[in-house]
Amino acid sequence: MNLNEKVYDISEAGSIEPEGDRTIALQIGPSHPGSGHMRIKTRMDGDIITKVDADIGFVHRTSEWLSERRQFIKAIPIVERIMLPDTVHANLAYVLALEKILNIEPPPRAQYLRSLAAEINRITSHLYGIGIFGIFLGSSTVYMWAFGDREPFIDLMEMLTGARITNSYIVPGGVRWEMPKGFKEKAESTLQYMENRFNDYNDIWAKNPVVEARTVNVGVVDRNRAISLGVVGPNLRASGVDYDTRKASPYAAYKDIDFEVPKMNHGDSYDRLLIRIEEIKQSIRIIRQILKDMPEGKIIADSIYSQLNPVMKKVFEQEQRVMFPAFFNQMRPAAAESIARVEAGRGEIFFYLKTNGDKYPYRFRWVTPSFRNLAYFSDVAVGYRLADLPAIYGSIDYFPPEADR
Amino acid sequence: MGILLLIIWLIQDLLYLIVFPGLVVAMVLVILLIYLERKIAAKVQMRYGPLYVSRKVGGALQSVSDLLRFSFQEFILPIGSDSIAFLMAPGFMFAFAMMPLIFIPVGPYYSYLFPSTLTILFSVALITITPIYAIIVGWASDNKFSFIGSLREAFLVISYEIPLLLSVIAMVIVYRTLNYIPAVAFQETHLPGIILNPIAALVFIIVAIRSTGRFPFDITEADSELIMGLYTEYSALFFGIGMATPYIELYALSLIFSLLFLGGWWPVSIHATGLLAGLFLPGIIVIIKAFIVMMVLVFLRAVYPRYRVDQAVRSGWERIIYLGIIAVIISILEVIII
Amino acid sequence: MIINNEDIIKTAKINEDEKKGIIDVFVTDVNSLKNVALSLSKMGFDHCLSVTCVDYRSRMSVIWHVSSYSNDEYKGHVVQLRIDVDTSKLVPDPKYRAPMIEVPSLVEVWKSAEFHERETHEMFGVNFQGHPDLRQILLPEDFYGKWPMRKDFTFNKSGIKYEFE
Amino acid sequence: MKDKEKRKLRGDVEGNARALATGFKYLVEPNRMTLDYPVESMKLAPNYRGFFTVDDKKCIGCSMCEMVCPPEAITMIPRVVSPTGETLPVQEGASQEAGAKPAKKTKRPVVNWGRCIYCYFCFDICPVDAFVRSNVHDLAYYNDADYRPSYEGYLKLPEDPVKKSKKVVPRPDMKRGIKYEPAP
Repeated sequence: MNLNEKVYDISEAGSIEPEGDRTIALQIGPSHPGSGHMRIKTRMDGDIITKVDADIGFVHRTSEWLSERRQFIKAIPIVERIMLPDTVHANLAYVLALEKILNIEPPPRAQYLRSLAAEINRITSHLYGIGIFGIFLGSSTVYMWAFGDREPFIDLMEMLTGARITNSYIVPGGVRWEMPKGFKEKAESTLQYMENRFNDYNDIWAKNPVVEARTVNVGVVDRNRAISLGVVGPNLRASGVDYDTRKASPYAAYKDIDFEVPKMNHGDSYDRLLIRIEEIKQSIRIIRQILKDMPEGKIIADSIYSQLNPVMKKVFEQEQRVMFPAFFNQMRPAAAESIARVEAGRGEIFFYLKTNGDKYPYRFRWVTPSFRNLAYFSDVAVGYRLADLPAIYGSIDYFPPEADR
Repeated sequence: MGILLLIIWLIQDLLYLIVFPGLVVAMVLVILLIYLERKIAAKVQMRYGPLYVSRKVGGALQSVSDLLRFSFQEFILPIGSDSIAFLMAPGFMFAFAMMPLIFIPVGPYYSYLFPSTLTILFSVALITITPIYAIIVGWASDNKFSFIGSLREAFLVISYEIPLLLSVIAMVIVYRTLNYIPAVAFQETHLPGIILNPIAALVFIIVAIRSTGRFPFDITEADSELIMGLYTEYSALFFGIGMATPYIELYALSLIFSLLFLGGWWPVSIHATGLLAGLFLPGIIVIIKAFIVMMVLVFLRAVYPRYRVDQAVRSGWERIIYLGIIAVIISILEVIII
Repeated sequence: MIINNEDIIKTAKINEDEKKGIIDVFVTDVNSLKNVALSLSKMGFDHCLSVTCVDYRSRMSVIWHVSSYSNDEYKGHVVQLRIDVDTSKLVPDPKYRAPMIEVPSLVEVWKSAEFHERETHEMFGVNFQGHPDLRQILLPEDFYGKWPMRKDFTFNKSGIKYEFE
Repeated sequence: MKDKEKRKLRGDVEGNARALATGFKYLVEPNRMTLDYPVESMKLAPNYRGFFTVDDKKCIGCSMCEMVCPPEAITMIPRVVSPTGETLPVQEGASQEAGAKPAKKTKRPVVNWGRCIYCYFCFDICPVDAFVRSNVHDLAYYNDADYRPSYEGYLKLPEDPVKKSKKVVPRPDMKRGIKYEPAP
């Protein structure tokens, strides 16, 4: 390919059809109720999709570029804002990569609190996905229910961190706030409520004959194809691959926690729908364990705590609030590189961080799960009907801002 | 003397067409129904629904304010559209959706502009005209999404019209008449149609859901695929008309359902006389029955997602049509036995 | 030693860092890159996590991070397949601000690398030879040829911050 | 279809009946989770991260908050401390009589509310813990300039815009997830 002569056709799918071509071009998006912040360029032969080109980048926010030009600590809010339904995981993944460079090991209680926040976040993220899938298939009830049921969990996060979505809870060395009083009881009743709701979700959504008709055998990805496309998270496990980063390379407190990784066999939209419900059940189990087994102790590593000045130590003892040592402002880690992998709600976040002794990261690379799930559009949706496109799109829980970064 | 009678007759007909159960009542019911649809969905979905327009009456004027908004909105005519068809099709759609009301008596003493003993046949025949204009709407818009919407409408109309006719034929066989008033009289002396032939009632309800685009057959307007389906390019009052047409259709079908299956103005006797019992009470009863049917049908929005078009067409040809044939057979057996 | 394939050991420098979780496979010869990748893929490293590039000004290193879904032994490890390209001798192209560098594409080996390579292409100006569909993915069309993630990329910063009082 | 049986899908009749029954259950027994916002408003937890200000007496003008602020919302503005201990703008401080003790130069933070993301990093980096929190968060201004208060304006915590509404607190509830109860 001669790149110098390359001309980018903005509306490639909308250009003139070659002679004898009976397909029509259909541009779904970027302003379309079923596209999200992206454009899905499709070609249709009758009602059958023959080609899909997912044109992303409409909400590209240059997070890598911004982070490479700021102090290390300032990347925490940046990565959070890219993955709004999954903030804790993005935060955690970045901090894990940074901690490997700084050689800080957080204390066990902080590890447990990180896992706690991450699992609450996973539930909200899956509920978000279920709700969006609901509205894509036309079920406004599930959309409202799932977003309504996110609320108690967001309320828990608010109690824990003081913010609803953008928590900025995890910092190098530990977490910023101790678990407040009354949190356990509140969490337990919220979890029980969610467990009660599963029957209703099954009746009106997962086992609804219309949903079954729409999703069974739609967007089938078998095991080998899922591996070669490199899809992540619940979508991968719905295709029968037994892979979860929490098991494969445990981080935070997952080494000590007993949980199962749900797995499905068919790899169609219906399995991707069910696996999210199963994962919420596992998350509930994990949160119960964490609340039961949480060890006592400090929530910040000693190497950080020892750098606090007397005023800050007093604040920590009174309010259980970790203040930042001046070191956070002037981090200059030695030249090193590290990676971090975290199983977020939608799949695996990958971080690659390279430092060269400067106060800014030298290379800040991160890959979000949605970006890796892009293959679903261009490879999987081909051959299905136009009405199956929302069923596939919704089931993979794709979040355009997250893919664009 | 004859001229005076003719004038009274005409005024009566005009009142019948415009006020009750025609345009005015239909529009009021539709506005009320749209409000209730949103409220019902909101109840199931754990939220308030329309509230801020006229908060004291629970947001009941929301639909009125929507109508006003549609009326004063800017109308946009797309450049590529077939402008005459684009402008006229919604009007025709609305008119043909209203037309079955001419032939639907809401009481035993209602006379018609076109006196006929074939009212069932006429009303059902007129109902099947509206989709033709829906197809024209999609064609004239010069938009791929509208066009796909109208293609879907065409597919679905063909696959669901026959079951509709079959279910009506089943009832006509039982009642041995093509006129609504003897049909209601038959139900008064025997049993309501829904007990006489429940399969026909089921088929009629499914077809009513389908032809008015209620969930789970909200296929031509599937917003996650087709934006607004047929009405993607419409704005202002034309869009409002397009929105209201399925509800008018729903009203007509619900009236037919309550006359054919729910015993019409039962418990008021067909032989009742006087202004109240003979004229107003039957109408009110029929409309209340029809309104309950409408509410049940709009409640489905809160329960179901939507089917895919090929699934809906397939179920039309593979399931509903057989149900319709079964309904006809049941009716024939009943007639033979009785 | 996790990587015990002889072909890879022969052609690449391997540095396994257990603590950071990286297995660094540094390929010195461009021509052997694809063979190393194929050997890794045969070993069981079946998907690509990320493709990226680090700009050291005089040289650029293109990195493929790969891992395994199917092999239990390799699940916890990430292989960092790395190749350096010398940029000091490249002649600037008048059309672009900085010259494009060329490395072979590994999409044939790992299909999952397709979108990552497209992103690295537009951000760093890496021409992945043999990529089936090397177009821009995130940036607007008129941005082509500016390679924003390179260290020499600059832009006018005026209007970024408000001044007080 | 064979595949379908293997999955234990519900039959059409049972599935439809259960879906309709569930919908009907919620219709007759509504569980309303919405907060009727301007009429009711939430009394937020004491650790909620809302608008904040700085304690003028405690602040030492070290600029740490400006350095850590991720969106660069905090700007340090020059101030002088008068002999009486008040912080004054530079011009007023300079116009003091000659012979009096020279005013001490210092700096104070001011936040651009249009940029602030409420991460509270400034709170935690402050070596003297000088910031003061509030849990007012639902406030918007009319002009761009209003988002950038003067130092004196910044010192005053903004008032709760929905002060008159009924204050409620969220409580977890078995039936509807969150129930809003009147605040104590």
